Amino acid sequence: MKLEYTDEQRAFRAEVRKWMAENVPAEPLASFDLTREGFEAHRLWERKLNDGRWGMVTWPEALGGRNLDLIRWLIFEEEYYRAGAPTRVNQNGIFLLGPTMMEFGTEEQKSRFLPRMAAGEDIWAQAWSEPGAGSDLAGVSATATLDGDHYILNGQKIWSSRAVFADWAFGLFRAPGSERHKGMSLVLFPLDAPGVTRRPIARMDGELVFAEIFLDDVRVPVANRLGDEGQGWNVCMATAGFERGLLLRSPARYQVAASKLVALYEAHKQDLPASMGERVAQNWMDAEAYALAIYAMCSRLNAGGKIGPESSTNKIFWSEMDIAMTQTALEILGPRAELMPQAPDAGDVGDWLEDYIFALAGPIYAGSNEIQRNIIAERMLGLPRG
Amino acid sequence: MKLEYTDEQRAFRAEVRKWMAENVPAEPLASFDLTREGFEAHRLWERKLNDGRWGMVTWPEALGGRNLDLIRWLIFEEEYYRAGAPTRVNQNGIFLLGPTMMEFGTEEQKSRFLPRMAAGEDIWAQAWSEPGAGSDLAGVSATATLDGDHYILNGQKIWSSRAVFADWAFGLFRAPGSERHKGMSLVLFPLDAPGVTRRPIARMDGELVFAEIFLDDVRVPVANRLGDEGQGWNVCMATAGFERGLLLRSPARYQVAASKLVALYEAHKQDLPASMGERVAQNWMDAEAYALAIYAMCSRLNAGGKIGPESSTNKIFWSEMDIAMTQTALEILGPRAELMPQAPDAGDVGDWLEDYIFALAGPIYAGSNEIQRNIIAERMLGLPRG
Amino acid sequence: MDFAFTEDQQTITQAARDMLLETCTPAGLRKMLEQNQALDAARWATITEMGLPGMLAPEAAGGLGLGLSDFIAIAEAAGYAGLPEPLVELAGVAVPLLAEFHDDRGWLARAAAGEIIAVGHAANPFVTDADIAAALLLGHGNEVHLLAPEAVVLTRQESVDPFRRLFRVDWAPGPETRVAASWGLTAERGALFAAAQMIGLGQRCIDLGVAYAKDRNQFGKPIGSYQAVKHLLASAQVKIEFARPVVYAAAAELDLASLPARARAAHAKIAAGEAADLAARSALQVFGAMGMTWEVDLHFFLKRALALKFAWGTPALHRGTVLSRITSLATGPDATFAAELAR
Amino acid sequence: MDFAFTEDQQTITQAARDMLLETCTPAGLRKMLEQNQALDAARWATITEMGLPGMLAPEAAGGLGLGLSDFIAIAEAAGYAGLPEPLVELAGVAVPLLAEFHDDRGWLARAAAGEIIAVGHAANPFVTDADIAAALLLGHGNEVHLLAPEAVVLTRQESVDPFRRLFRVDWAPGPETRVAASWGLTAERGALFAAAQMIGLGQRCIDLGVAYAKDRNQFGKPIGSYQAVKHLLASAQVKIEFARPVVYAAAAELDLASLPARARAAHAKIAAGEAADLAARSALQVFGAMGMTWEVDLHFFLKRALALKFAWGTPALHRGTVLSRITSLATGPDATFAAELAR
Repeated sequence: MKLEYTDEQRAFRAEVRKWMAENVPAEPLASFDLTREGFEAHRLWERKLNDGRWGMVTWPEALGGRNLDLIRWLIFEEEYYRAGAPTRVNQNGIFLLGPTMMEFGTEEQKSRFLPRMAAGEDIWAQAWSEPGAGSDLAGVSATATLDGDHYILNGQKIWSSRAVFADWAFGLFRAPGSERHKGMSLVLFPLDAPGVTRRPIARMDGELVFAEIFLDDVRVPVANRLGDEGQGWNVCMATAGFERGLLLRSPARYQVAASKLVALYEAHKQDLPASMGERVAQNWMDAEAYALAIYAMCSRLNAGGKIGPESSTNKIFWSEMDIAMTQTALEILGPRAELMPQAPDAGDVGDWLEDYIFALAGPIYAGSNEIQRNIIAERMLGLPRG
Repeated sequence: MKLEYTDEQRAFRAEVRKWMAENVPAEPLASFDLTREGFEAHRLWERKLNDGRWGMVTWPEALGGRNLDLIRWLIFEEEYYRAGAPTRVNQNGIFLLGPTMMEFGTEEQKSRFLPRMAAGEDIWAQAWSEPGAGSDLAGVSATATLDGDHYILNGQKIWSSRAVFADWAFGLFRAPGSERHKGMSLVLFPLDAPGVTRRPIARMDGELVFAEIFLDDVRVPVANRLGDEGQGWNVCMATAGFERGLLLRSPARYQVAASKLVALYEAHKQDLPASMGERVAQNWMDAEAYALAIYAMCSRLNAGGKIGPESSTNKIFWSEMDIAMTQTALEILGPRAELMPQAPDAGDVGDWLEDYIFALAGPIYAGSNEIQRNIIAERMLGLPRG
Repeated sequence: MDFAFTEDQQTITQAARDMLLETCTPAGLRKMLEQNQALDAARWATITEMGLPGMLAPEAAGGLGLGLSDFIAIAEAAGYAGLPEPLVELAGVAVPLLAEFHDDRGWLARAAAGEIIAVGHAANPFVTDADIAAALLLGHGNEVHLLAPEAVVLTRQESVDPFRRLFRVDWAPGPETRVAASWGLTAERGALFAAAQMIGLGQRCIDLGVAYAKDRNQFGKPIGSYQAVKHLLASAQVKIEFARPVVYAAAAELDLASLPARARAAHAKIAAGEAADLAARSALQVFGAMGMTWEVDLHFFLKRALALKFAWGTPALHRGTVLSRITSLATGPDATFAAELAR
Repeated sequence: MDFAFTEDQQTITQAARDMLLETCTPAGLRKMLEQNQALDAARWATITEMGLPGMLAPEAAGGLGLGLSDFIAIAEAAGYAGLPEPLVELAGVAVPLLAEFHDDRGWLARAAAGEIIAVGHAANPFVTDADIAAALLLGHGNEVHLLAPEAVVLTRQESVDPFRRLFRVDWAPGPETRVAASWGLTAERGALFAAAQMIGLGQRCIDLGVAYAKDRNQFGKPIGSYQAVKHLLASAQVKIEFARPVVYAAAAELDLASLPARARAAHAKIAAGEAADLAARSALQVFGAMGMTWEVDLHFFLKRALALKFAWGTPALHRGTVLSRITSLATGPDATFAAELAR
């Protein structure tokens, strides 16, 4: 137990900080969801990261990574968020599919997909959920029908973030006639393939941040299947572990938000009740607790441990913290909380409202918190299944 | 909608207040759970109430009541709690069994039991739960076997408050071989009958506030059955409605507690963070909200309405309010919160700790809050049964 | 003591509620947005014909001469329907204020007849519906000034709720615009009727969630049969059940203008805001990702609730009022009703 | 940067934990109460033989010369076991304080060898275990005084937790009793180790609740198969999971004595107190009425958690420390660790 960085770790932080200071765009990039231009600007940023070997620091050096341990990954993320660097347009690829492919992919798949993913040449979307299969992912009905050395994909996928402009997607499909967890395969398909139609879905605030994908006799080679035939559920669960557990939710993100919240409180505290300070302190403590828990988890993983059902505790904690934190900000803003950032008198409302709306999705996506609590109860505590 | 008492209602309040001022014992009575003396002192208080026709003001005049509407009942309760009058040792009788008997009892039963109940001559205990049947009351296994014009009662009952010194009990029994909601009867039995054994159960703080009742071939006449043979479940549910809905939980009790909490806060506020005032304000608001909701409910009932599943919303609200309120008191007391009232330096800790421990039972008894939420979801909101 | 609506009250509320639910549908709301309409002229005509804007105006001004209790459940129904037109603000806030003026310059009768009067009170940084107002009541220090639309400059401030038409109003006070020395109970009436709307909004969110939970299947059965979903919605319903009577009581008591009456309105605003917030978030959780979309109607109600929670005084401000009531006046079971404390 | 216990730490913790769980059973606790024992002599002898009281004492005083991180998980295990003897207060609070004295008058070695030293710090109104102490460290203004049992008068103050032996201590300071000018980090160490015990207490409550939920049937199946019961216990476990690392971090950082280090200890105390409270109440709800009884073991842990929540500084006090840390020093992802902020 030594809660102090080594000199090497400190030097690494300085290196990241210097690179970010020199490279992070001064102005925020345009949204990657709204326009092709914004999307391509983010792709360029992925390329720039990759050129500096900052694309995915935990990846092997041969793939443009630095083969770093998770503590350095945390330091990298801390500096990334501290610098206000752009959101990773390829997070579905580098954080979810990449690690899954390293575990389950063939050598051919790794060399075909990973370097292009790292370089931002392929931007990936996720195609798991379906209108009839949300929390119950084993209820997917989209099919992959074997036809020689090809699959014919049919069905509808939903909640595919980035899918409107992305290049590739990975999705869960089932053999016709198979049921529930059996007979599923994880299949990769290009989003510009014949038979693929993409439609953006508007969020409640009008932002287009999700998409639907319709698949109508889409042909892809069998070599695009990740993992064995019929093993899609297991592969998918491994990916879900990455999603809710760690990689998509680095603590730095919440610590930056907590710092902003402290600043917001300081700016308005003369008009606020004393209890608001206690709420802000609680939000900050939560962000710290999350960071400490992740540092402890990364220390354990570095020593050879595995992520287990505690990734479900992470998911519940960050999603509830995110709501609590953004709610405090709205309380501080009071009657200005309802303002959109473009309102002429928005002042310092910033993105808190959008962050709140996004936070409201936290207990829903990546496995609803109800499902996560079931997992904790059954797999951590050993309670009987319903 | 007129939130103002009539002159008659005000005069009634004055009358109650005067009587209480003249009659409420200056010193609190000894516990009715610990000693026969304390129990009998409370019985005397019941007699005194009955002598003044204050035993149960909503009962018919022929039974020693005043036939008052529910608004006057609320006023009576307000003055009762305001005066710090003793807890009703016969609450199982007058608040639960009494109304049930008026609805389901024969004329013979009414004249045999109600006047004695009103006069405190019979103090009643409840004998519903069993060690294997708590939230699942339909799981009771104690039996009433018909033998000519008698029942032979066998089994074990638990959580029977007052049973150690009470005279009579009413309990749920089933015909041998019957299952679940069918074949149950509500049977009244004297607690000094041959074959009845009573054992006090210690609460976590050492107080003896519950009892177990063991029944070993206890013979009671069939005339002691309340309601029809096999209709025990329906009779019992009516009683449970009284229990969780209204009669046992008059708002005055919480309003008196909220007032005490305000006083406790005022006495200590120089040492407390500002947020404690907001917590106290919240607790007070909850007690007011409960009172207003009950006034609204009583107005509706006076106009001929019925209590429905909203009694479940009452039960959840008062039980959670009670915990929140007593928790605030413990927070104010801080490191003195753990003191027992007999500690020499207890100062003004009062009964808050015991009240807190009692409050912790609130979400459990009279149908756990989990069961109440099921009822609200299924009967108020119309969601499908599990 | 009678904590129930009279038959007359129930009749007029039911008529208003039926009309609002029939004319104001989510599909209709979507159409208004597409066509960038601030007001549905046909509905507003019906509202006006029913005499709703003038309910609280004296009969001499063409009103119905009724009180806050008569209008409170209609405000709740307006929330339930997600009504975009400023009926509640006009009938519940502007009209009672105009009725208090020594000289209303004829505006009370015009308001009672359905002309929209925007109210710029200091509790709110912006003025709602200023662009469709026939006149504006604006604050200068404690004073109330009455301005013609031509005499002000409006800057639209986009709200997350597209039906909340917020404006910064630039204007200059003068001796001729001054109509009253103070706002009276305007802030409290604003808070009270915002609370009533939030009760309606919260109940609508629960009802939408319940309907979806009955319909949507996961793991082979309706999600509404899972205890986790049931308990989410049941807990929200409990919050509503214990906020609604506070709102009704506040309506019955507010005209007393005493600290207990004002604290009740504050309590109503806090409790209704929390209930609506919990109901909206619980319903959203039930809808899952669908609830996050523009396609599902839930957001109309969720966003209105979010905005109203902070309008007409923040929860923190109202908590302060409650705290001063309990620390300066009697509490306890004989101190529940403001009318009794005023004796 | 390594946020994991070393192998040595794991070994000694495991040995201590095994010993505590084996020797300190609920049945044993009941027996001690029946016999009115303050201390189980055999267990205390084992504890002393293992060197636990002197873990944080320097080797020169017969201790093991270890640090707070080495003892923190043992304090957690003491909470889990519901240990009635004052091991945590002795090893974690009294010994480090004695070790800071210019002249400990031989008491450090005696404490390290298992003689009980009661600590009367101003954070607590009463002194625990004063009746079985070989000496008492008491406060006079900021000063620390060392008193012999004969020189004080004790008045027992009954706690809801019968194993919490609280006393008012009446005594008179003199030049000869004064041993130090200040208490150093005593209050923070007290809070830290109370937090560690509460993590153990909370986890024990959850484990008891889980065991009962597997066993108890209602409506034909184990109550632990109902979502409502599952989610109660799962939510409590989440609280524990995000309080425990804070406690461990506080142990690793406290010796820095900086504001970030003290704020971490404050955070640990708040978070562990809330986690233990939620765990205890959730387990109680699972046990139902049985959990309210003296017969079921849950109350031993629930009552200890209740008492420790307010010992060594109330949540309100600790929140104040956290607030002053975040408003006076840097926050953010590069400001997590106290050691880095001290550079």
